[in-house]
Amino acid sequence: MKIRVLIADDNSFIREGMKIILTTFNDFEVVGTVEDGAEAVEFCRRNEVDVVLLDMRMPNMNGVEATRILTAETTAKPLILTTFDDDEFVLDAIKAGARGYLLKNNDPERIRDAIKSVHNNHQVLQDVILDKI
Amino acid sequence: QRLNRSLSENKEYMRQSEYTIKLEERNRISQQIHDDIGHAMAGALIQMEASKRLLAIDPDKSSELIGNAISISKEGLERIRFTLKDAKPRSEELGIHRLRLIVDELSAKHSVDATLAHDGDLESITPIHWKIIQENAIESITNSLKYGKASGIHIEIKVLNKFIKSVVSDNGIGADKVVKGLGIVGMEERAATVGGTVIADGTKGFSVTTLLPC
Amino acid sequence: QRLNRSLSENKEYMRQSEYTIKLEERNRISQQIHDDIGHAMAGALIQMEASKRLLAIDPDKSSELIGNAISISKEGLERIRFTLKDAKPRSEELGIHRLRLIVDELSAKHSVDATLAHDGDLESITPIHWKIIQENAIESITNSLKYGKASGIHIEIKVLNKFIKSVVSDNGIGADKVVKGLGIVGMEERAATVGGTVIADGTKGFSVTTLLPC
Ligand SMILES: Nc1ncnc2c1ncn2[C@@H]1O[C@H](COP(=O)(O)OP(=O)(O)OP(=O)(O)O)[C@@H](O)[C@H]1O
Ligand SMILES: Nc1ncnc2c1ncn2[C@@H]1O[C@H](COP(=O)(O)OP(=O)(O)OP(=O)(O)O)[C@@H](O)[C@H]1O
Ligand SMILES: [K+]
Ligand SMILES: [Mg+2]
Ligand SMILES: [Mg+2]
Ligand SMILES: [Mg+2]
Repeated sequence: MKIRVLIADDNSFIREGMKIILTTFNDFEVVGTVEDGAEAVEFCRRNEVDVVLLDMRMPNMNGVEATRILTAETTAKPLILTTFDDDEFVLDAIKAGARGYLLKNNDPERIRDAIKSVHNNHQVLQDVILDKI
Repeated sequence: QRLNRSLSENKEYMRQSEYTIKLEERNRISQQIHDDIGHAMAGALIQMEASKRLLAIDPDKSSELIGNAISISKEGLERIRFTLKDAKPRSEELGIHRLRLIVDELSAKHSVDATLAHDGDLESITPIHWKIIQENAIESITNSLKYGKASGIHIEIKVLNKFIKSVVSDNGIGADKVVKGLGIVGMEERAATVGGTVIADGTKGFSVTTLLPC
Repeated sequence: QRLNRSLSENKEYMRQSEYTIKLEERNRISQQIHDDIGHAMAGALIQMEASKRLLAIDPDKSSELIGNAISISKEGLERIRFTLKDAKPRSEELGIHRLRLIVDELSAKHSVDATLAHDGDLESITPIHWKIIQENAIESITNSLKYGKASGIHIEIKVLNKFIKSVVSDNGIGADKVVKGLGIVGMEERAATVGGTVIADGTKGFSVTTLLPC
């Protein structure tokens, strides 16, 4: 069965671009795209979602807050998408229950692998942030 | 004596504080780059990746996506240019501003009237020129306070056709004979690095003229 | 009296100079962005335009060109990240550094021994917390010099479980009864903005404790 992915990012280019990239792989079904954390939470409450790709900086509700609620209330596994790994919020998100984070400039293959390993209950942490934990 | 000491104390204090101010300014600009440009580039990048993956499967969509990446990048470049314009002081502003600070500081804290005037197109003064002009001015002022017992100091910058002329003159006791010390020799050396010269004249008050070719 | 005047004179001088330093720092960073990132983006842009043009005619070449644009952009982002890491001070560094400057300045220029100690994880102090701690410390120091005739001032920052505790204490004459003026009221107001409180105690020397929840 395909991994059901929700994409949450306030940047439409990232949202739609990511959807196309993921769709070109056979492993995923992009079940939805939303523009902020609150919509992501709402979506996961009503639908079955395996992995949520969560942007950090979004209006209404940011990635950290969404991670906290998703972790507490749903079975969806949050994976943080971020532009920079020194973003101060990345660490907060991981403390809040995120399964890992991914830089937006990763190869599509790397993104694919990361989503798959999060789905299989692995953590996805890139080197830099590890020494901060 | 006291005056000179206060000048150099302030210098020391400034040196310490400089670090903090720089950190704060750097922080502010970093934030701007981070928020504006970083995120724009990330968006463009994902559009490119998507376009590449669709190239063989759906050329029309692929073309549309690369079109998006192009617009985003153009806008990003535009924003960098804007940030820079906003951020980048023209060197003339930096240069004349520095001198004005020195003059204001002198007038406020010392019993001298200091004035500054300029004439001609300041934009043709490069940062290196400014550096020489400033350092020579500080050296001259030190002398005016130390030897001239001047109550007035005037700085004048003139941008001529082939030369920049910078004159620091005081209304002090002057000097019958000028025996150059490290101060004036230093000024000459700095001017010489860009092919310029220095003229010291102690006959009516004291004046030091720095001439730099431009 | 003299001490206080010198402190505030320096503040005024710093305010003036700040502008110049900021301009210079901005200039330096702008140049770096311009050279590094601007050129990378311009290069990527051309590759994208070329790729788009070849998309229908020569898909292989088109794919190669978009691959180039991707690598260039990635490298650009990587470089931004590097510049930012290099440029961005951790707020804790800025915070404690500022206090250290104040303490050093006091020890160097005034007839007081000033010391600074801290305990606990400084990283959990946000920039807003630091701002309050610094401003309250400066206000307290002013009082210690003005009223306490203190020869020693000690600043202590403790990060506890739920609180940040910042204490400025002196070994001066203290005060039998503290009648709050604008100084202490101001400290209380600043602390209150983040739900904190201030305790002033004049029984043994003078100490001001700022408690901020974290
Ligand atoms: N503004 C001035 N008014 C009167 N005399 C001056 C003035 N400026 C310089 N002089 C005279 O010129 C001499 C040379 O100045 P210069 O700055 O080269 O050396 P210095 O000041 O004696 O030494 P140093 O600058 O190395 O401390 C001085 O010793 C002084 O006699
Ligand atoms: N370090 C100290 N040593 C002795 N007395 C102090 C000290 N700090 C404050 N006081 C006493 O507490 C009073 C209140 O201080 P506060 O800073 O609130 O007001 P102020 O200094 O009198 O006025 P302002 O700060 O508005 O100039 C002071 O007037 C002084 O009597
Ligand atoms: K981010
Ligand atoms: Mg965002
Ligand atoms: Mg001299
Ligand atoms: Mg006071």
